[in-house]
Amino acid sequence: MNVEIDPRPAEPLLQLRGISKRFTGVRALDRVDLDVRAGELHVLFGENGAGKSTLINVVSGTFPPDEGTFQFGGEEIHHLTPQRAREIGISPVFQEFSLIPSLTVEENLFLGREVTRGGVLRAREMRKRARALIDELGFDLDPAQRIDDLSRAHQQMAEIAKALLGRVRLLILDEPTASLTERETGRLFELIARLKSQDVGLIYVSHRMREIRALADRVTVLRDGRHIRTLDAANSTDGELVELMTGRTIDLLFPAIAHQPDKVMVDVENLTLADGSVREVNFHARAGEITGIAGLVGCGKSELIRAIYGIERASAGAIRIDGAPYEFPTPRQSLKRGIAYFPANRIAEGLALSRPIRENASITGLDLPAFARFGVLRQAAERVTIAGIMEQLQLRPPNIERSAGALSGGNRQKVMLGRALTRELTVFLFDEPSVGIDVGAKLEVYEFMKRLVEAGAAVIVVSSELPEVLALSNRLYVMHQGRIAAELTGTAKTEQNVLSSFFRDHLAAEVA
Amino acid sequence: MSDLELTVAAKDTDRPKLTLGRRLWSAVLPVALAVLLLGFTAVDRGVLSPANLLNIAQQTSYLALFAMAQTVVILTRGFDLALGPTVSMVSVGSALAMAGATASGHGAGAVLLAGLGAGFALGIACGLFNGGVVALLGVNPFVATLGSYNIAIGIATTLSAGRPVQGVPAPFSQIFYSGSILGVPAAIVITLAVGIALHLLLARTVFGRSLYLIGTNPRAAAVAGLPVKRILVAAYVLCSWLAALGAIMMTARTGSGEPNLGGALSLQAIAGAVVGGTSLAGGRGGVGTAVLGALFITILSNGMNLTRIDGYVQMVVLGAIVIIGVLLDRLRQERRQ
Amino acid sequence: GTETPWFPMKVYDASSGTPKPADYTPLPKAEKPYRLCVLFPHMKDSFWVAVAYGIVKQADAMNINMNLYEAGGYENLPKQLSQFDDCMASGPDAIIVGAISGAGLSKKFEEAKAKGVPVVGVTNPLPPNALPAANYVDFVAMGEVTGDGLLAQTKPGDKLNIVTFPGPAGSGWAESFNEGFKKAIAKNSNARILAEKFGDSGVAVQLQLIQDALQAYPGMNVIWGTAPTAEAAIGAVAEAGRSDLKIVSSYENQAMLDALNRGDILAFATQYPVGEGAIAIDQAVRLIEKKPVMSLVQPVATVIDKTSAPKLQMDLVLAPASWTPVYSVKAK
Amino acid sequence: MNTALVAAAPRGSISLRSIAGRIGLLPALLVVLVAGMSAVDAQFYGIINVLNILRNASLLAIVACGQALVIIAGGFDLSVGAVVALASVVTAKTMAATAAAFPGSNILIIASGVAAGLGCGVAVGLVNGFCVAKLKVSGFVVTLGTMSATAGVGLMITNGIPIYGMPEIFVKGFGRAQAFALPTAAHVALIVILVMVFAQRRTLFGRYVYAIGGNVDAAVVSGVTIQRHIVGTYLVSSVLAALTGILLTAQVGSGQASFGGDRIMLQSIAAAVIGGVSLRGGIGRIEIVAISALFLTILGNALNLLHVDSRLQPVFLGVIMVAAVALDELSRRRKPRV
Ligand SMILES: Nc1ncnc2c1ncn2[C@@H]1O[C@H](COP(=O)(O)OP(=O)(O)OP(=O)(O)O)[C@@H](O)[C@H]1O
Ligand SMILES: Nc1ncnc2c1ncn2[C@@H]1O[C@H](COP(=O)(O)OP(=O)(O)OP(=O)(O)O)[C@@H](O)[C@H]1O
Ligand SMILES: [Mg+2]
Ligand SMILES: [Mg+2]
Repeated sequence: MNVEIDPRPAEPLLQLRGISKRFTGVRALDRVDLDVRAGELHVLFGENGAGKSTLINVVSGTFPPDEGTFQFGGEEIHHLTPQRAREIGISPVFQEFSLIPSLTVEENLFLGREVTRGGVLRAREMRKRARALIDELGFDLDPAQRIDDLSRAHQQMAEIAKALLGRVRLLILDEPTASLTERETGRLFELIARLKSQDVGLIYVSHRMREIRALADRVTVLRDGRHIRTLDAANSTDGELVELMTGRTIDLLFPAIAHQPDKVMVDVENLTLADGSVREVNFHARAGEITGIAGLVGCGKSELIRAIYGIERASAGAIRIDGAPYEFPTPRQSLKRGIAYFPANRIAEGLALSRPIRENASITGLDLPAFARFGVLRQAAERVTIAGIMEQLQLRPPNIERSAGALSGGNRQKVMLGRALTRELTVFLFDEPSVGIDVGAKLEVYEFMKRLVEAGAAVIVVSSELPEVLALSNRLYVMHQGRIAAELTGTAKTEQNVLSSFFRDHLAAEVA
Repeated sequence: MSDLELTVAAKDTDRPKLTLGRRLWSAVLPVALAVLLLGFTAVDRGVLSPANLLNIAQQTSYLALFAMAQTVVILTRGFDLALGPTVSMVSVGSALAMAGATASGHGAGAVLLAGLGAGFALGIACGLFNGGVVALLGVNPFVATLGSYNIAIGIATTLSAGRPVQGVPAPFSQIFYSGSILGVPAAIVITLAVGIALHLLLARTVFGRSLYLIGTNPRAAAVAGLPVKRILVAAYVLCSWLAALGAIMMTARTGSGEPNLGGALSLQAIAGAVVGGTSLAGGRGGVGTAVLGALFITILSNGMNLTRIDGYVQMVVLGAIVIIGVLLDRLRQERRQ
Repeated sequence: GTETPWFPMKVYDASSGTPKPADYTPLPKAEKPYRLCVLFPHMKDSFWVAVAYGIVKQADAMNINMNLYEAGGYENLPKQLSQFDDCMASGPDAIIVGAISGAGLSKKFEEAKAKGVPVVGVTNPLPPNALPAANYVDFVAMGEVTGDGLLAQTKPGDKLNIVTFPGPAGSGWAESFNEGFKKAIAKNSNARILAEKFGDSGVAVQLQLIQDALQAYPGMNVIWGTAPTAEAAIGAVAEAGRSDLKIVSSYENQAMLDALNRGDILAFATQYPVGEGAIAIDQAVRLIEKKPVMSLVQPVATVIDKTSAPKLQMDLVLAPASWTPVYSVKAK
Repeated sequence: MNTALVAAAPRGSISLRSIAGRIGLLPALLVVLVAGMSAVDAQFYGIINVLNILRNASLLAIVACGQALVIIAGGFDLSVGAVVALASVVTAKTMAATAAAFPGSNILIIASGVAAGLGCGVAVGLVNGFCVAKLKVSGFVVTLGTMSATAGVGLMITNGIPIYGMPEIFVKGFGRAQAFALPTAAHVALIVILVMVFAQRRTLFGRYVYAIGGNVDAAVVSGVTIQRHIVGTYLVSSVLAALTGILLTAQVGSGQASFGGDRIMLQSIAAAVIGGVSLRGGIGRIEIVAISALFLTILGNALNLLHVDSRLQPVFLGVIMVAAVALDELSRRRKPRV
């Protein structure tokens, strides 16, 4: 690891006092204080839109704060720029990646700090160092691959590796595990432990209570841009944290869902996709139950449901919806047949960010008489309907004329969910439904699914977060390298069994 | 540093409460226009005369129509380089059709129909080609419409043998050019009507809404089940149809089919749209921006003509003022944050 | 410059339909300092600068106000229409038009007539009787003159294999020149047109066309085309080592004159553009003052070759090199 | 790395796909075109024709390289045509003036002319870059404005009348000269392309141009200085356009304001886009752009050699252009990624 060790400073590594930051009409940060010590992992905890990412952007020099003081390593810092931040050892891993899609992993790792001689790049040197770093981190990442050829999980790894290149004194991780699976998460945690022992300070943002429990030394709770309290992780309970975060008590358990498996709504037979990411898959989902799909990164689980919805091309096999063959799926046809899909990437595939929430929510219903007659929009009806739906989903802030881009992650997900309520649907395909959304919002999404299943819909959940799929689904498929490796029901549906299906081949190979 | 802030800030479309200062800023382009007009008037009284104002309105109506046509496709992140040659082709085609119909002894009504039919058919064919190549073959709009640009030029000059096509009947010019309603010349009436219709189409229909959504995020629009390809084709057809309408109005204005009529129009129309505030990145703009941009460019060149600014100096001034105008507009948006 | 007076100038009076030789002499002075608008297709070559020169000199001499607008090129008919409207809005006593397309401006001419503003056509051809007064050579006839000039310099029995480069397709004038030239060439059975290559009349575009034609038609021995064509051809021909090739230009500019003097080209045609400009001003004043006017003046287009060049009255063909275009003239 | 834990090995097809995806179909189409033309018409591979093609392709390629750089950084340069014209006029005018002041000192005359021409490129490039990077006006509008203004200045200087009076040696010894069987323009283009390819692949500037075009926000937070590099792209584009203007001037033997126009601007963008440069920024390779310039030039030459009616030539050109790009698009069509 290329981490140089500084002698432990007497005072906190990072000391923020009275930091404020305003955006249009929003006070994203309101006189926030924060101390991070060397060698500690400091969790920032708060609802979507509480100001965590904004604070991180201030610390890493992306935004100048409107007011407040900033000390790092005992020194007062003014006019921090991203370059300067990296020079003094502040290294951020952003929630929205800071990667250039058309460049390779290695080019991205060194972006802004290339090794050069007289303006000429030293490619070999950089490749060597990139490879060494990636090997050391234990990531399964090819430095020569282009970012836009990678899955989101691999992009996340690249983003992490990028932050660890060079001398790091403060590492900032904004929801780093949101798209990682068990194995990578494990790697990351090992790494974090190592960094802590080397006196690196860490700021960590996550909505996963399990992680916070496992990692945190101290937790700072933010609410509505204000600093609520900083507490020792050891002396606080989950319930306490959530209460501080939301201002109310929330039951943190997964909702109990009464599955009543009925007729087969989605039936997939021998499905193989044109790009080979899914091969000869047999799979079905019934009305009245949640069908889960778990699997490692790149196993093809997303592609499977995307093929059903019609955004991946199948080369062989058959799909039947409610018993009727469904030959050439397209999103429009799927919606007409009552199938909805909720993409994992809400920025690239979900929302038109600069358009109003109202338009984003009604987009899937524009062919219905409720929203348009003879191609002419019924704007009043639309406003009423969408406002109602958004109220039901408790959108915050509740103004549906704001642009979707101004919303926090959880609220963006609510806009997506709102689409499902604009029309009659029977099959719901969720791809990573809880990525990036806060604990409260997660529970709302789970409640939403619960209502759907109990109303008799077929719900399919694809997720990398094992506890989530295990708790939600009635039946769980485990995918491995494009094929179904196992189907688990009832008592067989345990974490142990899932993990062993993940790795079965590898273990077999190793034995052989 | 401020780059990021800017790009991020620009995404926000919130409508904050309008204070007086903000209200002034939000109207910066119209205000700049007024200042321009007054400046020109100081040099030459004639600029603000009713006759010249009507003249400005009439000239604007053509450019505005073409800028609106471009706006439709620019909203979807495209543009139509072939608009100018489409105008030439339609002009020649409709004039030939009318000359032919007249020669074979048809009545005035049939002749008019032949002209309109041929003109609109050519326009729609052009739009189908552009839309088909862009949406179905996935060729980017620049190459697709540069291709049809060449094709339309070839067809226009071949059909006409390079000469103006005579034989545009008087009633045709009567209706689309010299006629007037309540003293308002035909070109202004038509453009106003088309502008209002187009505004309603963009703001009030599923098609219009889809254009904005597709321009803002094409992938998301497709995933949300919008028939993206069909809408793209329709957008290009609408653009070319509007160009054909403009071509017919201009043919009525010239009284002949002109193989070079559209020569420099493609860029001028894009400039009109963009100067008015339409974003080439898609999803932002409308009839208002197109009209504003067309008005800006027309007033500028009219004023320079009336105040006798030398030909090539005009080009320099125009270039500088276009940049300044758009700069002001950008500052306005920044102010709004 | 030379001190030879421009007038009387030899022209054809085509008012009655059949051209008759005549001498043109303008009025000495205008009665009042009228306001005139002048519209040009462009001012991008020495040809139109020459017309402008005639206009400015004559406007000065007759003591009238003149403003000149140029549309920036033959692709800008809509701009010329707008300029016509702008002119009308400024309330002129008369308008002089070098039309991008005579047919294309016909509605404007009707409007001006309805408002009682006299319009004079200059240099570029117009539909018959479109205007109360005009002066331009018949482009077809001028093309024919160049053809005749070429044939006159050809020894009997010599084979002529010609590629024509008339200018931009769709411009109207290019087509007319070409037609006239072909008409003249048809008189000689030894002359053959191999191809007609239309293209923008810029040197760079013409150069590529010529280079390609040299390859595509190895038998070509005559290049006939616009002045930029000839200009480009000189270099291309020298480079290809084809000193046998004859180059003829369909109109005049400074480069043609120099090239002719160097012996690089065989001939070019001229229509005395300076004279045209000057006559247009006089025609306009006569129309305003309701004095008798020759309604269609055709300058005598002639072909200039090495022998006739010294006799040429240069200041009727081109503006002096020292002259910079002026866009407006104020009466004293 | 623990090999046992590789969850999914990268699929074999990725490398094949990326080779096809990155080079594209264009070189293959070029080969087909050249082979077809050679079979049909012996004139095509005649030495003079080849030289003509190379010279014209070189001129286009030089402008297109600069244009490509601007587009890769996410911009647009509409002013290149006007710069070609202005540089030509200014070069010729300066040479004529210097020749009048210091007759006979050819080196001084040529140096001053070339410097003045390139100076025009620098000036326009800086104005473009400043307005885009500092004033944050969109590149399209800025260069639209400077296109009009630059063309206006060029015409004001000349009134469209060609400027003569350059030393003979500049025309004969440079513009129309050949060395190692290649025209001067081809040598210049070769150097430009090599330097640009090197810059693109091996220098910080090239890397940052990709980064800025690929994702500005990410480039900013990664500590890339944006403004300087954007100014750089416009500067390079304008200087290369000026260089083309000078080469054309040397070749034709006079300074002409008619060299520019929309034509060369549209052609340069077309060459870049057909050469695989993405108008959305971040993607594109100079060597393919050069191939595309060659392709377009040969296409025009072929239509002339095949005696296609010149009024119908645009129709063929348009169809082939669209077809080539459509084929390319279909061949590299890849699955959308999340
Ligand atoms: N660029 C911006 N322009 C306008 N408002 C913004 C911008 N960035 C953030 N906000 C607003 O600032 C507030 C804080 O946002 P921030 O992204 O910091 O939240 P967060 O705590 O990171 O949420 P999440 O858990 O969803 O990532 C939110 O109300 C958000 O809408
Ligand atoms: N090791 C790898 N290197 C590069 N690309 C990979 C690798 N593994 C998978 N991919 C690419 O990623 C795609 C699938 O990845 P993706 O992560 O979306 O799958 P997934 O099963 O949906 O997983 P998840 O739901 O966790 O995202 C495959 O098409 C493949 O091209
Ligand atoms: Mg966040
Ligand atoms: Mg996935």
